Amino acid sequence: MKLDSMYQEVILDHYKHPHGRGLRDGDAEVHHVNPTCGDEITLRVKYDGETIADVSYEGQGCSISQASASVLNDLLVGKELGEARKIQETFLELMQSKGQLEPDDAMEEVLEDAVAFAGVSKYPARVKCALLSWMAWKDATAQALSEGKTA
Amino acid sequence: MKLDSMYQEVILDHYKHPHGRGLRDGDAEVHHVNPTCGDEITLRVKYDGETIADVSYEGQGCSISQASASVLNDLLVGKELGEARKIQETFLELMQSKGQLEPDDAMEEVLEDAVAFAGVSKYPARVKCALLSWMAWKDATAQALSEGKTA
Amino acid sequence: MTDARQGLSGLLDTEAIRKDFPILDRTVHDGKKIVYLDSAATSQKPRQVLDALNEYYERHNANVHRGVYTIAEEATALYEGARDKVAAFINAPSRNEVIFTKNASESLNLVANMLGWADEPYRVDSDTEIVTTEMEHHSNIVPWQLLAQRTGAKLKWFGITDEGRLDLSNIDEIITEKTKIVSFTLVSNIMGTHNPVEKIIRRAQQVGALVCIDASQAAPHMVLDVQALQADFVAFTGHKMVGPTGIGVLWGRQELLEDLPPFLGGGEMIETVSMHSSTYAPAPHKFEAGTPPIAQAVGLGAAVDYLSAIGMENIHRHEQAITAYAVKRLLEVPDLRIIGPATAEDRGATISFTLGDIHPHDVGQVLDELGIAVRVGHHCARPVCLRYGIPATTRASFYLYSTPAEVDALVDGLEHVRNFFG
Amino acid sequence: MTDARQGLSGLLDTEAIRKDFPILDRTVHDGKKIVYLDSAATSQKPRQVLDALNEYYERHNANVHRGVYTIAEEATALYEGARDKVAAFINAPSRNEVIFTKNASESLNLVANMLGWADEPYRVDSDTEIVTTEMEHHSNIVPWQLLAQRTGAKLKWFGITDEGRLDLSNIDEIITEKTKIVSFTLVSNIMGTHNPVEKIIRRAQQVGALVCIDASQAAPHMVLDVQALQADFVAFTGHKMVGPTGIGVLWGRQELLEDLPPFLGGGEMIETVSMHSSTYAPAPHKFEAGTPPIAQAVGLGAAVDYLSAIGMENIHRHEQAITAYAVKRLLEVPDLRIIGPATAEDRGATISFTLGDIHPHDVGQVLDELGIAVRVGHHCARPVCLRYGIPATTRASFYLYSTPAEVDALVDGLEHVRNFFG
Ligand SMILES: Cc1ncc(COP(=O)(O)O)c(C=O)c1O
Ligand SMILES: Cc1ncc(COP(=O)(O)O)c(C=O)c1O
Repeated sequence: MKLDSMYQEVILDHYKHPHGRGLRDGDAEVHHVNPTCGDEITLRVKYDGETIADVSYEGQGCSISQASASVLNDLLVGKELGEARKIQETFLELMQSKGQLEPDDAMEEVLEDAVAFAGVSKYPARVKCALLSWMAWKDATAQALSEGKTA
Repeated sequence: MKLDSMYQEVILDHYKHPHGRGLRDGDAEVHHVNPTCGDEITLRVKYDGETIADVSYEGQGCSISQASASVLNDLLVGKELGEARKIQETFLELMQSKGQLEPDDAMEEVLEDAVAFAGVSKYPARVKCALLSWMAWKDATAQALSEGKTA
Repeated sequence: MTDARQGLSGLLDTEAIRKDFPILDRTVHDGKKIVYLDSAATSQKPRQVLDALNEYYERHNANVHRGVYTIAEEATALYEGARDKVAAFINAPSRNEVIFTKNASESLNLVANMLGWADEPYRVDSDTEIVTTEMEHHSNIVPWQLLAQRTGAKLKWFGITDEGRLDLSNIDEIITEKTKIVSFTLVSNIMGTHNPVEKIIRRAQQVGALVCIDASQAAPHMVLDVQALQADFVAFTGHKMVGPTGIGVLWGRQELLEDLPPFLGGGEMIETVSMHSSTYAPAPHKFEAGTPPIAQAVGLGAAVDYLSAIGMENIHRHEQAITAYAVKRLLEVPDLRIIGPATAEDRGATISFTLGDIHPHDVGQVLDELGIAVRVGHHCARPVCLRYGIPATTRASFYLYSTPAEVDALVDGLEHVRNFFG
Repeated sequence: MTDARQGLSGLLDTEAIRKDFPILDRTVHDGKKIVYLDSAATSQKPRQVLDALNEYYERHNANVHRGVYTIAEEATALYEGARDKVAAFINAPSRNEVIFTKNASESLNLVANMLGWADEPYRVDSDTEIVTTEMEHHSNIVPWQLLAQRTGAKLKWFGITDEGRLDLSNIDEIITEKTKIVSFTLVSNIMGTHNPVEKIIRRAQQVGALVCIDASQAAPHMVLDVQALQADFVAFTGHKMVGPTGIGVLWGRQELLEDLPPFLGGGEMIETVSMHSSTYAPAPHKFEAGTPPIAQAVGLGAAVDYLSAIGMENIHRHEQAITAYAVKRLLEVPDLRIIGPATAEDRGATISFTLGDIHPHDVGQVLDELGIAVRVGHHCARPVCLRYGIPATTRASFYLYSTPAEVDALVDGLEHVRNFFG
């Protein structure tokens, strides 16, 4: 069944047991919505110099957007900003691939659990769900940087 | 040729040699335009009690609208208001007949030269041309009456 | 087939009707025939409407109102003929009260803008109030918010009860002497609620406020009689009533259309133009700037013919039967909660629901895999979702081509969804 | 065939092209094939565009942007794909700068209204001036008159020379530090004049005024490159470029579209809505309230594909050849006076003329009897008629399917007209 390519076991796991959910102290907070479906996320980033000390979030949305935020938390917390950016860009590339991109080993190493979203990229309406938290993270990071709270 | 049913000899004659054209003294003046084609007429009515003493006009437009004003002048000047109204209504009926109405003797007696416009009624875009001066006359008369200049 | 389907009466001959709609033969996902349950978003189009469009473009296409040549006269007759058809369909006292717009949203914005630029007694300004409801489609909220911002007028609204009905208990406080306009939907696009027009109109008339009715979800489904409604404006949209996209209607009372100022300026809406000043054509042309949606009006005329031939009462009866059946069957699904009236009374054939804590997006995605097309999200009626504290709903909506078997397919599909996320 | 036709070069293979346009086989008045010379009013539609419409309705019709089911995703991809095609057609830097409207008139009203509601530095108010020209279509006059009335701004305009060109001799007095917006037509719909963009843009940029170009008569006929034009807004309309009725385009510079306020409110244009306030989606959606003209956008996409396959340079060359031939032949007709440029230089394929004192209505009527469709009247550009002291003109306009033989038919027809009224 084609559906299984979207709803990978990993994704359903993250959805049912999200990692790092809840709002904690942060340097910057953003609120993003997906106007086409009403998914919402409030996301905070906390930096310790160049290191991502925490990404905390609260929101409502479908399994894809919720699982994606959970995976983001897993992947980015503890990383250096430069590396995090690379992960974000790789995830974006994968999501915009319209199902044409078969993740290779290198990509898998960067994205870990997030490669499970490869199947989602075939569904244009859901790509935005998967990207919601990642766009929020990017935005929050830009705010934190411009407020000079990090290096 | 079908065109000849529109451009009756009588119509072309009135067009080339319009009767009563020019603006003279009146009790009321109106300016009507046909927004779809830009035909314009300025028309004045003068009443002598219930009698139409004069209908004078100036304007620009196609053969149909010009001839129609000329015929109107012919038909209405000198008539009692009640009779003039009947003529106007009969002409309106003819013009709205979409070419379905074959003027009978009674109609011909009322409309005289104006029966020549029967062929125009087949051409929706031209019906407004033919009616322009008649609508202006009706409007001017209403104004003259409301200003109490006639009985 | 379930037993429940046995007793259904009032159904249309959907087998015959469905033959008119080419898209209903469409298959998706390896040969699954589509089960189209999203007619509240847009309806499908019968062959007759597509034929009218093709015939127009292949034989009569010309710009309207200004040509003396044959096909221009034909195009004008077809376009204005469509106005006659729509006027008859809604029982308008005069064809000149029917304005063609691009969609219901434009129709509603047109009313809001006319009132913003109007002279007294219609003028909306900072001393006046605008009334709408919490149940509206965004297209009947945002134009009034914009008008309120631009003029300083105050925006007020009726709330919704737990059962998905308008809460009119405080009607005398909401609609007051200051109210200039009350605009509300006849049938909710998210909950299907059919609202009580008379009570609102009576109060509005008492205080001398104008009334605008958003009939976007009513015109396709029931007899719409603007004289019986007694409103001042009625808006609806072609694509939801088996017509083309790109065409909407605003009906307005003739005296109002005469008194109110134009909105968009341009060709077609003028009487005479000079660089220094312009005068405007009488309604409806005053409100139709530029080349109108000619083919789309012709298509809407064909749509109205199609619906009338089947009969709006018959369509309504069919939908009532389907709705009663759907409500009954949906309530059998565990964890399913209907948002809005949970009975078949005073409601249209649109049913929103939640399914446990499975997000509607996920519900919709799994149903799609089965060929079932439902809408998920806030349905351009986010205040309703806020009201019930839910992020979104799954919405199934039915029309003249919908069948009880499609209701069954939906119910089976929902079982499948529950298992998938169980 | 006249000798003059021998030397014509640069013509398209009209025999092949005409096969794509079903209506060109139409006959009127007892079997006379139509000679369609009214493409400036609206163009005819090729089979390819009609096929795209049918294919959309028969296989993919659904409301866009909000569905997770298959045909909704297809409809969205088709609609947004049409935006890509149009963006490429006009060389827009970004697809998000392409707004779909219902026609060029709405596009122009959209600009006028955005500026009326804008904050500084764009805001048009009673201290500012608006500039247009005497050569405009009513759709580029009346929106600015309305804006001037509503805001108290002053409306100024460029006049026209005896030769039908813009009189820019007083450009520094017309466009001043007070000017907020200069809006003018690239090609005149009544005289065919192709206006000098650069000179106007340079002056506007000097004083910091925005520039809006009405490209309704340009987009169908020549390469339209919004980056090369350097304007801030460019408006055009689908039905004149072999596309369907009911669709127009406004291109605007991205920063402006971000800064300027929305115009119509409703579904599709919002980010989030509550009863208390709403926020808006980014452009282009911010300016597309309600269900868009989906099928019409798809049809316009097919139109753009059709034109591009033939090549806009080739179309332009064809029309230049036809125009040169037509000007030459028309000037052979006794008593014929061309209103506008009487040469083929810097002009489009639209030629207005008077014929002695025979009224254009009568000219058009007699030509129709011969199957020849020309437009008569003021062509929604009454100030031009006032300028030349004439009530109306007869206008012949040509397009990619027009042939020299049709020019000959027109010239012969005019002889017939002269005899009829002689
Ligand atoms: C130069 C020009 N501008 C604007 C328009 C208006 O286009 P539309 O009627 O499609 O709004 C036209 C055509 O009618 C035109 O020729
Ligand atoms: C109740 C209601 N009002 C208004 C609209 C807006 O209609 P349109 O999108 O055609 O402008 C819709 C549908 O989208 C609706 O359901």
